[in-house]
Formats: sequence, C-alpha cells, structure tokens
Amino acid sequence: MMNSREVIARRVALEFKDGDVVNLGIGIPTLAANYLPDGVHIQLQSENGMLGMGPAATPENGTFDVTDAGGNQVTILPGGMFFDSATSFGLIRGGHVDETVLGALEVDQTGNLASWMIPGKKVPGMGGAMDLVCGARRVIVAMEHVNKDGSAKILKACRLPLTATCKVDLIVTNMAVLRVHKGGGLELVELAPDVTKEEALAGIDADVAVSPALKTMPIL
Amino acid sequence: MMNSREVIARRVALEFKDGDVVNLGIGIPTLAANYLPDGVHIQLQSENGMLGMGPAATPENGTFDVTDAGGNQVTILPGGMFFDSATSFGLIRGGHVDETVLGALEVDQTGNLASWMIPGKKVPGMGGAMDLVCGARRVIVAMEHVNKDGSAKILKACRLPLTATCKVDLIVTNMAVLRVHKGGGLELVELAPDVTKEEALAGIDADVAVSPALKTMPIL
Amino acid sequence: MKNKVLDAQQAVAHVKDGDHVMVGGFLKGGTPDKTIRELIRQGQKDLTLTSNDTGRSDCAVFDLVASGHVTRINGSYIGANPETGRMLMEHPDRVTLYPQGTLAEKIRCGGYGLGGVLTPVGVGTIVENGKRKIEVDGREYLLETALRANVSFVKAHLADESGNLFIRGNAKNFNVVMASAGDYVIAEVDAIVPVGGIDPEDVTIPGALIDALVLAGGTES
Amino acid sequence: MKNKVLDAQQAVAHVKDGDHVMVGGFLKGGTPDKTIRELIRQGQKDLTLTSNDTGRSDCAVFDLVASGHVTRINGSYIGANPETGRMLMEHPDRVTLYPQGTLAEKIRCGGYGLGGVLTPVGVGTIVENGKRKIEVDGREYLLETALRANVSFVKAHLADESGNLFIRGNAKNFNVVMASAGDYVIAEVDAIVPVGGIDPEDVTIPGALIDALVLAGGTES
Repeated sequence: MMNSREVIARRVALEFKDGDVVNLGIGIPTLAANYLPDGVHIQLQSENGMLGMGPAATPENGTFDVTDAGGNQVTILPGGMFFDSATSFGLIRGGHVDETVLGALEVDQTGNLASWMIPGKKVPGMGGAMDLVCGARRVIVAMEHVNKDGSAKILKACRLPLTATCKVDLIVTNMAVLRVHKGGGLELVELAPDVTKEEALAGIDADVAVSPALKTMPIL
Repeated sequence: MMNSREVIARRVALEFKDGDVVNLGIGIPTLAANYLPDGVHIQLQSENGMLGMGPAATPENGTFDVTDAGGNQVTILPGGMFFDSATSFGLIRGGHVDETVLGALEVDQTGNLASWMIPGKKVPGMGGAMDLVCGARRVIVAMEHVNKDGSAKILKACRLPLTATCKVDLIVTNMAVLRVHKGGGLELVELAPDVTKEEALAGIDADVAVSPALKTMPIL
Repeated sequence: MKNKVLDAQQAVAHVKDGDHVMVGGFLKGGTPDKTIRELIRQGQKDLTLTSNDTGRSDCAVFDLVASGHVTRINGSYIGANPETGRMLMEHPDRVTLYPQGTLAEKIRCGGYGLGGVLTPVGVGTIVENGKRKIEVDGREYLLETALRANVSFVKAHLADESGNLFIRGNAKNFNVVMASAGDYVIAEVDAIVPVGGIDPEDVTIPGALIDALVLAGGTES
Repeated sequence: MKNKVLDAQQAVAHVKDGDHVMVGGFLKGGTPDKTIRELIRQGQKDLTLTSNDTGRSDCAVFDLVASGHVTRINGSYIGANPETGRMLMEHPDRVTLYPQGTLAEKIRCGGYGLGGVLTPVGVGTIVENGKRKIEVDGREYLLETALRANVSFVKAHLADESGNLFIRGNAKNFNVVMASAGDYVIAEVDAIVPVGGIDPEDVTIPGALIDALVLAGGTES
C-alpha cells in the first residue's frame, strides 16, 4: 500500500500538462516529479535561479554554483538556463510559472494559505513562498489531510499569519482532493482509495460542498 | 586654428580620469574620446546596452547586433560587456556612470538643462538623456557658446521644457568653461585661447561670477 | 514538446484589431523586420505600438507607423521617424514619450508582475504631468506604472526548438523586457537549433516566454 | 588601470563599525566565505546584515551572525540559521523578513537608482504592516523601498583584472543585485584572468561596479 506522501505526490503529478513550468516546494511536492504520466514533460523552476533543473549532482559533477532551493548540488538539463534572483522572481511574479506546489500549515475555504510561521514558535521566514503563491498561474497545496494530533488543517479561516489571500486553486491531501472556487468555496472532488466521504469531511473544519461527480483519485 | 567643435571636444577630454565610465552624446561629445590625455583610459557606455564600446565596425566585422546609440555598427573592446536596456539604464540611474557629456539647447544658472524639444517645432523625444542627466555622477554640457543667431544659450532660467533640474556640473563651450555650483550659481573658470572675459560674458544671459583664478583652457 | 516554429503568416495572425503590440529593437539594432512586414501586410487596424524609437527608414516598424494602422504610440526617442513626429504634432494625445530607462522599467514591471516603480527621472520636467509623485526618505519620485502588450515582437540571433533565445550583442536592448510583457510573444530569429544547442549560460530569454518562432530572412529583403 | 586585486585583509578593512553589509548567496550557493571569515576576524561591530538566508552551518555568514557583531538583519528565509531565529524571537525589531522576490527588487532599486517598486506580494499578510499601499488600476500593491549597503560582499567564479565577473550557474542569485547596491563592493573569486579573458557575452557584472577582487581559497578551509 502507498504511504501518505506517495498518494499525495502521485495525485499532484496528474495536474501537470506537457510543457508546464513548475516550481515544487521542498518535501512532498518535490516527490511529484517522480510520477509524471507518460508523455508529460515539465520544466522545473528553482527559485534560486534556474529553469530546467535536473537530477541531483554526483560528487564528480557537483558544484555549489548549481544548487536547488534546498541548497543541494543538482544538475541542469539541456534546454535549461540560469538567472539571478531578481529575474527568477520576476518570472514567478509575472505569471510565467504554470504551477507552484507547496506544503501548508493551514488552508481555508476562501483560498487563504498559511505556510511560513507559527508566532513565538517557529519563524523560518517566507522565503519565496509568498512570491510563488502570488505569482504562479495555479497554486496547488500538497499536504497531510490533518495535523499529527488529528486537528484540521483545512479551516473556515486560517488562524496563522497568511502567506497569501485567496490564491489556492487546489488542495491535494492523502485523503482527498478539494477544489477552491474563485471567490471562495471548497468542493470535495476526489477521495483517496479506501477513504470514505465521511472520513475525509470529518478531518475538515470548513464548509465543503461535495461534488456530484465525486470520484476516487486516479492514481493507481 | 582649431574649430569650435575641436576646442570643446579637447577641453571636455581633460575632465576624464583613468578608469572612468563615460557616456558621450552624439555629436561634439563623441569627439572628446579622440583627445584623451596619455595614460587616461576610459570605458565608453552606450545606453543601448554596452560597456567598453570600441571603434566603428568595418563591413567585414559589422553587425546590427552591435551598434552605438546612433544606430551605427561598432565594435566592443576586450573587457567590455553587453546588456539589455533595463540593465543599461539601471547602471545609468544607479550612479555607475562617472560622466555623461551631452549637448544642450539651453542651460541655466541653477544647473537646469533643456536639450530635448522645441514645442511645436521639433520633438525628437528625450531618449536616454533624462536618465543620463539624472543618474550620472557628473553632467558635462558640451555646446556652442551661443546660438547661430548670436542669442544666449546660457540663461538665468531655461525657457524650453527641461531635461532635468539642477543637474549640470560643468559647461564647456567654444569660448569658455563655467562651473555650476551645487545649489546654483555660475562661475566662469576658463576662457578659450584668444577669447576675452568680456566676449564670453557678452554671450551669456545669466548671473556669472568670474573666478579669481580665471585661466585659459589648457587644451594646446 | 509543442512545436513553436511557425511561418510569419501564422504567427502574426495572432494580432487582432485594437491590440497593443510591442516591437523590440533600438533603431536597426535587434529589431524584427520580417514579422513586422507581415503585420503591415495583414493590416490589423487601430494598433497601439510600444517601441523605443519606432525605427528609422530601413526598419519595418518605421513602415508600420507610416501604414496608418497605428493609432497610439509609446516611445522614447522618435527623431529618426518623421511619421511618428507628425503624429505627435497633429495628435499630441496619441504619442506618449518616456525617458528611455523609464520605458524599459515600465515594460519590465508589466512582465514581472510589478505595479510600477518610483524613479527620480523626470521630476521637475513635463514628464511628471499627470503622474503621481511619491516621497521616500525626503526625495521625490514619479510613480511609473506597468505596461503590457497583447503581442510582443522580438528579435534574436539564435533560438532552440523550445524557444530559448540567445540575443547577441546589444541587440538585447528592449527585446529582453518585451519578451516578458506580451500575452503572446513572437520571436524572429536568424537560426533555430535543437534543444540543448544553446549553453544554459548563454540563454538570454527562457523558451517558456516564447509562443512562436519565425525564421528571419528568406523572402524578406 | 587601477589594481583591484587585494588580499582579504585589505579589502575587508573598508568595513566600519555600524556599517550595513550585504552578503550574496543562497545557502551555500555562491556565498563568499573567505572575506566573511576575515570580517569576523577583524570584528567590526554593530553591523546591519542583508542576506537572503544568513547561511547554513557550513557558511561563513552563519558564523558572522553567531559572532554577535550583527545587530540588525534583513533576510527572507532564515530556517537554516538558528542564531538568526533566536535574534528574531528575542528582538523582533532587529530582524526584518521580506518575500524573497521583494528583497531582490529592493536591492535592485538601491543599485539602480529607483526609489522603490509596487508589488502585489504580501498584500493581505503581515508583510504589509507599516508599509504604504498604493492602488494602480484598481489593484492594491505594497510600496517596497530601496535598500543599499555600505559594503557588498559577492562571490563569482571568474574575474578579469578590471573586475568584470562571470558568476556561474545559479550562484548568480543575490550576487547580481548586491553588486550594484554597495558603496564599496568586494568580489571573492575562484580565479582571476587578464582583461579580455571573459567573453563580453559571459560577463555577469561589469567591473565598473567592483572595487576589490579577493582570491578565494588559499588558507581558507
């Protein structure tokens, strides 16, 4: 059986169209690149200054002049390019990234997103997340359905400081897929295999419409 | 005997220090590069995207991918570089050009400059002149002392639409050199060979202090 | 991979009457000619044109202005195109001139998702007419807002099949910012190589910005 | 031609107590180490530091924060430097975090003579606190103002003797904008070649912006 992370990553991978420019956040989002359907080729954008990011570098070809946004030495694929941070975020803010996939602490039914700080506890900084969420054509949140203590991450209204307002398009969790309608409103559109509608809804503390076309995630 | 243009160009050339980045306007300013003192090497900035501009191209090595701001095919010197217009004017506005030398229709005693239009008659547009005058560390106006009809170009207050306010540092004409003090005020500091103080002042319609150290242009 | 290589006719057909088109170049340097001649031939009407200089007599964009299909112009230096000068004299509201660096920043803002920039250039001149002035740390700036186009026409020396462009020399000029600021971007190029044929360090503009590649030359004189 | 090649000690001596220093890099990518270690050794006090991330444990800038000589920080992502996190918790007024693209634009403004930019990023979040909001065409933007430093530290792969830099790969990151925004700019480089040794198409930063070239490596571990 697939673990949670794999479920999420496999489902997210189905959102990409051939030729898309995609920025994948650290963690689960990065895994999505492993599950691209046949015939779908995407170009990975790394916000520290690269389009066409390739696999991890080896000790032989690695250099700290070519790194991913996590600081790891990587490679660049043929057809890629390098640029500085101002250009990189210009491309991001200017709508030239088709999808950004990132984790979140909380998402709410208006499409608000909180992902970058827990006041008084953990303030790693927003890094490129605010620019990515604000600028990418589509924002996909990829996260566990609920917190470790079982509490909801999908809420009526985010409680934590926001990353952006009303920007999320799609929420993919290990239990469900929810569409966020423009202007607000969550719609449950898919369930993970072996997850019931009731189970998925029980982990959500928000108003959710259930799609008349509710189906099982097409990930197997 | 030198003609007016040569007098101006030779005198302007003495303003450059070794290593300066200099933008020379079309016409007389461009000639200044021919009269650099021994040991003074400057790097020419061309606002259409080049540092280290070299001599005119030949039919053999010329291309419209390397042109000067007048549209002529030129070369680039070793140590030069190319960039786009946003970067070029970033360098200009950001104070990374040491001197800009340009012609003018009028200059006034506060350091205002009018160089880009005669309402109802001639409106070629400001091009890069406003950015250059606003951004260069030093602004040197190189022009004939008076208009063809004998009327003054150095005035109490410019009448034509301004290129910038209070930016001119030095005025070099075929008859004189005037310093523009910060905060306003013209000081006649040099006279061309064979020009008297009275002759120079007669062509100026502004308040001018005569330098106690008034001397002859050191151009021969 | 989507095939972006089109003939001039197909690419230019994306321009509609009333569109705002941006045309890269600085006089004859790095300006597209074949695609702009095709635009003149197709005859889309009521265009807004953004161009640094609207060309000189040996540039297609010069003839575009003369064609009468352009009714609004944003530019900077128009001294080499008397037709643009005439339009400015007869209809001052139809031609807007900006300091060259300001024009570049406005287009960059349009392409890079910024609302505008604060520039000191033009303060105290007629360029400030009608614009908001904003003070920062005691200094006055003009707020210059973003500019975007429906279709951008750019010129590059080399493209790869994915649309990555290498723009040689200072032909980069306005082509770089305009390539980011058009809803549809047509690149006219001297040659097209396979993907991987341009070193990642030499790519001037990412293929992700480019919608159509048109080979320059051919029947174009 | 002025000789810009200095040893680390000479170059870093240009930093004074109370200065604002910018340090290029993105984590370990393209960050200067030798010159920042020398800055720690010289011990200039009460520094303001602008750095995207203030480094991770194998970066000199990480140790600079730990040295106690830094009293103000501008950054974006500081999750890899617990010392910066501690400073933020204990003295929230001393650490200012910006969206990464906003930080890049602020520095670019500082280097390129702009007063600020209007960005939609951060609208509706705590990032807007204390900032002016400006509406353009019905959309709200934050006014983000320019940032400049007394001394910028950047890292490049290659320099020529005039200071032209080739910054390889995505080590370009913040080095490009910071090189334009320091009153004095120190470039730490892997190698120095004669003028003309870098192709004009490959120069990332013009030598005119660079005041000091310091060879990386050597005694630096």
